[in-house]
Amino acid sequence: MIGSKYILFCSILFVLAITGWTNTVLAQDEISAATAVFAVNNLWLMIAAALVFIMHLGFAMLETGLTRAKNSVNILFKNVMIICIGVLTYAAFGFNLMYPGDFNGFFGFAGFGITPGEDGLTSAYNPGYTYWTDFLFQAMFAATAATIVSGAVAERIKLGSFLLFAIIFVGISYPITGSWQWGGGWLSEMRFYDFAGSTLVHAVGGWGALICVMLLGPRIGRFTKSGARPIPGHSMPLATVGVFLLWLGWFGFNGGSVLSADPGAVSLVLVTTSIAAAAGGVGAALVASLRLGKPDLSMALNGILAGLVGITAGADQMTVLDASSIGLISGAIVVFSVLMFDKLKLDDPVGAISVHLVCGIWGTLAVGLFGAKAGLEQLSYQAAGAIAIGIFTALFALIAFGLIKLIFGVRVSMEEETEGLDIGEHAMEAYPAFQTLISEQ
Amino acid sequence: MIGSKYILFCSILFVLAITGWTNTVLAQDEISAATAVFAVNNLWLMIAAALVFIMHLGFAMLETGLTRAKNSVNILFKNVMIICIGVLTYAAFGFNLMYPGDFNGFFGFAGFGITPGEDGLTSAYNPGYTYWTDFLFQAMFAATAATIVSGAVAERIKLGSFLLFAIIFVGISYPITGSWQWGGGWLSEMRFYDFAGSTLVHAVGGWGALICVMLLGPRIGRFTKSGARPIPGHSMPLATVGVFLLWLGWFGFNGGSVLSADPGAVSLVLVTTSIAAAAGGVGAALVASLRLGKPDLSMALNGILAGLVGITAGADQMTVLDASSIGLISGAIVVFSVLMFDKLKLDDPVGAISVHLVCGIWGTLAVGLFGAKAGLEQLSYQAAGAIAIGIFTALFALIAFGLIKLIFGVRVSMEEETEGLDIGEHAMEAYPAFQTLISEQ
Amino acid sequence: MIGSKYILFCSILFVLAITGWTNTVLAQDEISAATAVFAVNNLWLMIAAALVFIMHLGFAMLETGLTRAKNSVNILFKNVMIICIGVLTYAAFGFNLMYPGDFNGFFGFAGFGITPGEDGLTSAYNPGYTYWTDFLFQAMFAATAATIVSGAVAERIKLGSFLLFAIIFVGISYPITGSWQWGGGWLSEMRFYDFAGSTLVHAVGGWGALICVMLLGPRIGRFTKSGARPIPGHSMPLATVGVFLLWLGWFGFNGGSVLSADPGAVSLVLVTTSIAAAAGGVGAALVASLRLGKPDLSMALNGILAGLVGITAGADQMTVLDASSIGLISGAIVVFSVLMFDKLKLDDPVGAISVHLVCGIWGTLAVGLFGAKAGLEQLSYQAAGAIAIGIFTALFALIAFGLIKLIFGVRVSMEEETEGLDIGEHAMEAYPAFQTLISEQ
Amino acid sequence: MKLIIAIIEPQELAPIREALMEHKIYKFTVGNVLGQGLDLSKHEVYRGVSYDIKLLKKLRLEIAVNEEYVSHVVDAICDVARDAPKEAGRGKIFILPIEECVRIRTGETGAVAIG
Amino acid sequence: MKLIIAIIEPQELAPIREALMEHKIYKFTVGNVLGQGLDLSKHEVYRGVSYDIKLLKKLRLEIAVNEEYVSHVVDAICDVARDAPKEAGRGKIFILPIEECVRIRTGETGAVAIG
Amino acid sequence: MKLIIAIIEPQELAPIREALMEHKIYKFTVGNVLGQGLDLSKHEVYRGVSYDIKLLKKLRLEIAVNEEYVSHVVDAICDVARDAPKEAGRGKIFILPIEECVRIRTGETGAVAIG
Ligand SMILES: Nc1ncnc2c1ncn2[C@@H]1O[C@H](COP(=O)(O)OP(=O)(O)O)[C@@H](O)[C@H]1O
Ligand SMILES: Nc1ncnc2c1ncn2[C@@H]1O[C@H](COP(=O)(O)OP(=O)(O)O)[C@@H](O)[C@H]1O
Ligand SMILES: Nc1ncnc2c1ncn2[C@@H]1O[C@H](COP(=O)(O)OP(=O)(O)O)[C@@H](O)[C@H]1O
Repeated sequence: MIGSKYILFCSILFVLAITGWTNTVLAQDEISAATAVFAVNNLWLMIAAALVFIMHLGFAMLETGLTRAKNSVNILFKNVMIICIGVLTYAAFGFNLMYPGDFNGFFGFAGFGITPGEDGLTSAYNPGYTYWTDFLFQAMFAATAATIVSGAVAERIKLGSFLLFAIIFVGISYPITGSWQWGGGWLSEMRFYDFAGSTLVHAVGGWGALICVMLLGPRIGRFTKSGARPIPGHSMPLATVGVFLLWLGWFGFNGGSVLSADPGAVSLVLVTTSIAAAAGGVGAALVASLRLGKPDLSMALNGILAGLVGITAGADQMTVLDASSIGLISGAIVVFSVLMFDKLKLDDPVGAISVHLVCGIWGTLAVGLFGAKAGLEQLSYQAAGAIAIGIFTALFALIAFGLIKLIFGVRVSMEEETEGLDIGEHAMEAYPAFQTLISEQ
Repeated sequence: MIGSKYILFCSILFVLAITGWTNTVLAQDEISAATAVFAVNNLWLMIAAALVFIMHLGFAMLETGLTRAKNSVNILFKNVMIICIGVLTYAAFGFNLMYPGDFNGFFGFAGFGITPGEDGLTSAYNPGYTYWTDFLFQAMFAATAATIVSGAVAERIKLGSFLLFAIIFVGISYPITGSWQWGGGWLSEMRFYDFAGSTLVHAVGGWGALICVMLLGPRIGRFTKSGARPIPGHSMPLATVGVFLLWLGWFGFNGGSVLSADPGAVSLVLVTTSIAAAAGGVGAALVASLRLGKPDLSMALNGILAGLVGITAGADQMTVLDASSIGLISGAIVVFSVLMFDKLKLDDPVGAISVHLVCGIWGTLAVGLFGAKAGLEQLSYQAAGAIAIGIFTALFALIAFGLIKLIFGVRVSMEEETEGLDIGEHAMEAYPAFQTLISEQ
Repeated sequence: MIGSKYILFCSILFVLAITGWTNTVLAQDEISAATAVFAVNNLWLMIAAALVFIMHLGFAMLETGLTRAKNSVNILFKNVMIICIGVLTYAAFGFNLMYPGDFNGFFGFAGFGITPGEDGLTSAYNPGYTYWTDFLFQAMFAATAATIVSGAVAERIKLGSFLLFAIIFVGISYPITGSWQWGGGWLSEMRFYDFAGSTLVHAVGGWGALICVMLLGPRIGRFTKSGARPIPGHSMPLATVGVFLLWLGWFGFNGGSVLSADPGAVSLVLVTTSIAAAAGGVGAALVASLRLGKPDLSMALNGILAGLVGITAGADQMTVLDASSIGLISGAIVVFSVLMFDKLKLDDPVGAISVHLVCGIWGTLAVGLFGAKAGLEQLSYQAAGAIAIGIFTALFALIAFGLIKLIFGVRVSMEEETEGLDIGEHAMEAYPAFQTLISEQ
Repeated sequence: MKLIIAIIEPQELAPIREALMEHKIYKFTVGNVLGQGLDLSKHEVYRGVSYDIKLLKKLRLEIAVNEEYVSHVVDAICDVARDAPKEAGRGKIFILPIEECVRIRTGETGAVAIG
Repeated sequence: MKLIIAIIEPQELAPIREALMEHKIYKFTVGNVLGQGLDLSKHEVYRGVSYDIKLLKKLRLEIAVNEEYVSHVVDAICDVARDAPKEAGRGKIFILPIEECVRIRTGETGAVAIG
Repeated sequence: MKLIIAIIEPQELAPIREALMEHKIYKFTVGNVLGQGLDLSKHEVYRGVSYDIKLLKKLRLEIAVNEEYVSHVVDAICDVARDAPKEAGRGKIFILPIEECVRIRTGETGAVAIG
């Protein structure tokens, strides 16, 4: 129902757009209306880009809060650089790799740099946004994939090696798989559906994180003979700030993925997104309480993110009930997944793999299980897409990070890890004024 | 003056709306304009919802900053859960309790769950927003009422008992009194005026807070034979972050309450809101300096919030001068009120009762004293509304929290309170890395 | 190209606006479209005002993070008061000093207080925004100028003297120079170009900061016989939060300065702004790594701000390549500038002078070197404007702050500085719960 | 002159302080320490894994007194502990000899300087 | 009874703790201190200026033992240090006499109270 | 060998450190403590209520030296204090006997190990 209204809305826009702007002076009445609608759409997309931008602050805070004080400068630096480098890389070549125009469906490249074509600033480019808005929104998305990796490899990775990997990952791997679906490639033709990127963004980031964590090994002291030993994050307030900002940012991430300000479609997406987030938080808190005896804040926070990642693939296809179910299940999944990765001795300080990879896949499959598109056929498309992108990304990360490991090394020395990367990589402390406790007990 | 323009704007919208969207294809010129206006309105309301969402982060930071480090995980957890549970509860039944459609004016219920009717996604539902936007905006509002309570009862309440109370309060009490005015009930017919909820949201939250604080008792060591002994909050930066975010969120809280993007009305509301906040901050800082000798940051912060709560009932009715007066007085009130509650041995760690209850009532009355509606008659309606809602909410809270106290208990053990609720309720520390000082002196 | 489209867009708006709103009932088709466009424009400007508001939180966090824990309450209080006092002062007289209407081009004053004229709430006032929106957006801008000073003079200035200076500076100096350009004064007639205020806001704040720092002297222990001794800021996470929020706020600062929601113009501005910020961050990180051996987080953060300030004067005139160049150069400049001011024994705890003054001037000149307006003639206008405003502002600050120094004194006592301004000025600690380290070594 | 070093539970500082005052002992110094003793280590839980904290937060009191006050101090501290449940981890008192004591302000030394 | 005060490098706490346990010494108290010694001061960089931190982070261990255990403790600590590179700044051990020791919980005194 | 424990005002660390260096005493250890003494407690204000902070922030210096240096250390510390106003709360020095001292790095003991 919504779908059809949305299509109607878009087609009207498109008609208006074509007849519109360019011959402004001739037909003032029509035009101005089209102008207004275009301006609203574009405004929403710009705001959505700003909201996705703020997710980077969210990630920075979450990752800092869930790791140790002695590595905070390093994590902050990585997050600051990811957004900077991400935007520049995406402008230099990422955008044109992801949206190559007409192409073979697997790989295309429209050249270096970004310039709007003749119609780039009018609704003839797209009824929903200008070329610049398009770029900005997509660039903010792209950088999130690298940020996801950043959290998982925290507290032990060499700064230079990480940044190198981030550039390659954001600049090449993410856009290629992105082009398969959002660039109009073979997956989109196969009818794979990934509304705002449970697979294209989150699982992609998660695969990168998984491979890096495997090649990197756990932090010193994380797994002992007697089992997993937690290394508590140093600031729960920062972690909480991070998650609230991520939820806020997701309004732009999912809401902006409608690609217009269509009232019905966007508002539905915001509601399903919020419901899933809320259900994810409640789900994780409940499961954590039942399973572990105490309501664990960091699990509740992960649960919210899990719900958000879970709904992302089908945010525009779900009813409120679907969204709550998806969120609730995501919240439960994330708790068990965190425990499982502990068993597997894969050390992920912030739970990024559980949240983004595991729930990303779950969310992708959920499109075939819940909501307007549910059905076996769709489910098979979803699985196929998730697998295809998973294989490509994992291989890419394996080769890229493997080569970096061979050539430059990826892990800081034991002394540096013990003393903290802040001193080792930056000769600087995050909190020079505060007495920190004896951490190694 | 503004009022009439606003009404004109809205009626035009409405006419356009009715003739609009549905018969799109027939009359393209008119339609598209209506479409555009509807899209703008709805866009603003969605953004306003996002801004109100961010108030929850604001509250979380304010409450965390103004309490002790050993209770931070607990407070963060409560705030995270309130928004999660609040959204879910409001979807399950709160929304339909608050907006029951045609009803007897006192109590009505439109059934469980939320589904947009046939026209729910068009301007036929409302010229300002879709059904989903309406729900989201209202749900974010609803959860704030519980958050207000959360701050006042911090550092000593049992987690489970609090969450139970929060569910009942957001899900039942708040919507019922809300329906009296915003749901079109008896208060709105009586011409009570509460633009964005000085009474309906803030005083309601404040009454809940007052009753809970009375039933709960003060924190250990807060009142000694020699008088009140302050228990300083552990982080002024977090408290300041909280207040800035709350001010930002209030742009959505008040600005969104115009229920459209009408340029004149919304921009006036944003200006009166900001002026009142600024005047509140200055007022409280001045009074605190004069009365206490030193400019107290926490009082200035409370003053800003006091100004914001004070202007909320009449933000669309005031001139700039009215707004500054209301804000200034709010700022003064809050300082004396905090001192008064200390005398009364009512322990409110964050000043929630002073800010939300006392200034909420003040703001409600101010509509009868300042601005376009000022007059004795209006003042009497305002008083009547404030009293009616106060009595209902206080009684509701008394019974609900009283029963919870009887059945489950509401207060943590003395040992747990001394050691901190983070260990007691969550077996977790907020800042495991930092050396905290000996707090009990 | 963009320019012309933008002008087209605006003129259409203006035509529609004039024929529009007021005679609504007569010509419904045209009107509603104009109504919609006006509503979109105004909505964007209101949101931009909110984004600029959030810059104040950004400044508060940046300044707090880069200074010592013992002065945090004081810095937070200053930042809270600046926005409060700034908004009130600007309403009382600043706005009418800056936008005096028709005037001699050097100084004019339209009277105390703010009231919209007859057309103030319609597009007849301006096709982009209402009178109230105009005020709000401008008021948020104005307060930033004082905030810039606040960081540079941190940790040693008397609270009262600073606030007095801030009032005079925001209320009088800033609006006067502002009127020369944005108020339609002599600079704007000379064809000086300063899109969003590299000179009018940032350099102005920076000049104020420079003069105050010179009259105030360095913090105790900052410069010893053996050279500059750093005084590390106490929280890198807070500083990082600050910079992310400032970047976000700049979307409104620059994007809002388009003064309408024109899709092409605003989205271009957001892209150039982000590209410059990213390039600034990368530039500063690279230069700092090469020059100092280690990637310094605080320099990278300053680099982002430097890029933002650098692009501000010509954000609507640049291509993506121009923007990256400007940003990269800004990032390099800021590192050398910080080192230079250390050599000059000018103590600026947060690097405000380097970021806002040095890069503000650089950004102003860049309009004559890069982008659509590049050329020797334009360059000379840019230099002239930067110099004229610099001289006026520096003199004004010298006299004002000099008089305050003579009459009230500007510096806290040595004991107070050593013990911290939080205890001295506020009898309060920012982090009473944490053990701070022995700072004086 | 003796230096009495007492390792105590953090929450017992307040009553001990009062008890000392009653014995007219007004001066002492206190610092944060972590201790390993007999007491069961604490369980905390983080991200689903519970773990033991073996170094527990204690306070370390230093009280310099003249001989005759030693027993008062020891009694004051032990009395407070007595009121509380007899769990392990209540701490220790060590008494060390002081050879000389100087009041920095005046340069006074010996028994008069200590109080 | 002796009070052994050891100033050690923070990262050596864990191995020292294990070494003590092997010698059946289970009880000790540890605090954060800053120390100035022979060791080169550290360089940190802030906003382009590098500077020396002359007071370095150390831990201060306090272990009260009966005479016969003193050499065990000293050995345990020195052994751990021996495995690591011989840089300056590895710390000191001071041994002080204890005149009396009291277990707060029970009031026991003397040699039995210490462990 | 003596262990000199000095409780001092935080802002006096820097000058005392210099004074010690002049007397060729380069090694010491310092920690954060809170002290209760004669000095007037401080007033702080929070949310309109002023309250006394009775435990004030002090630093605790530990300097182990051979006999002949004891008076230098005491003088160095007292001299610094002498320059400042004679308010209460300037702190105390306690001198305790050390029986043995070990340099962890080398295992050296006795007088040579201390410096
Ligand atoms: N021999 C010792 N040396 C140093 N500290 C000790 C010693 N014995 C006890 N402590 C300190 O006292 C605390 C409590 O000691 P514990 O032996 O657990 O108490 P109890 O004697 O009541 O069982 C320990 O955590 C430790 O800090
Ligand atoms: N005489 C002393 N008094 C107090 N503390 C000392 C003394 N000598 C060493 N220390 C402490 O031990 C730490 C390491 O001492 P140092 O002399 O540098 O080690 P090393 O003997 O291995 O060169 C110092 O930082 C200081 O804290
Ligand atoms: N007898 C004591 N035992 C332990 N600490 C002491 C003793 N006397 C003084 N102190 C420490 O020295 C600090 C200053 O002592 P105080 O007696 O106020 O100084 P003054 O002798 O200059 O009046 C106190 O805060 C406390 O930490």
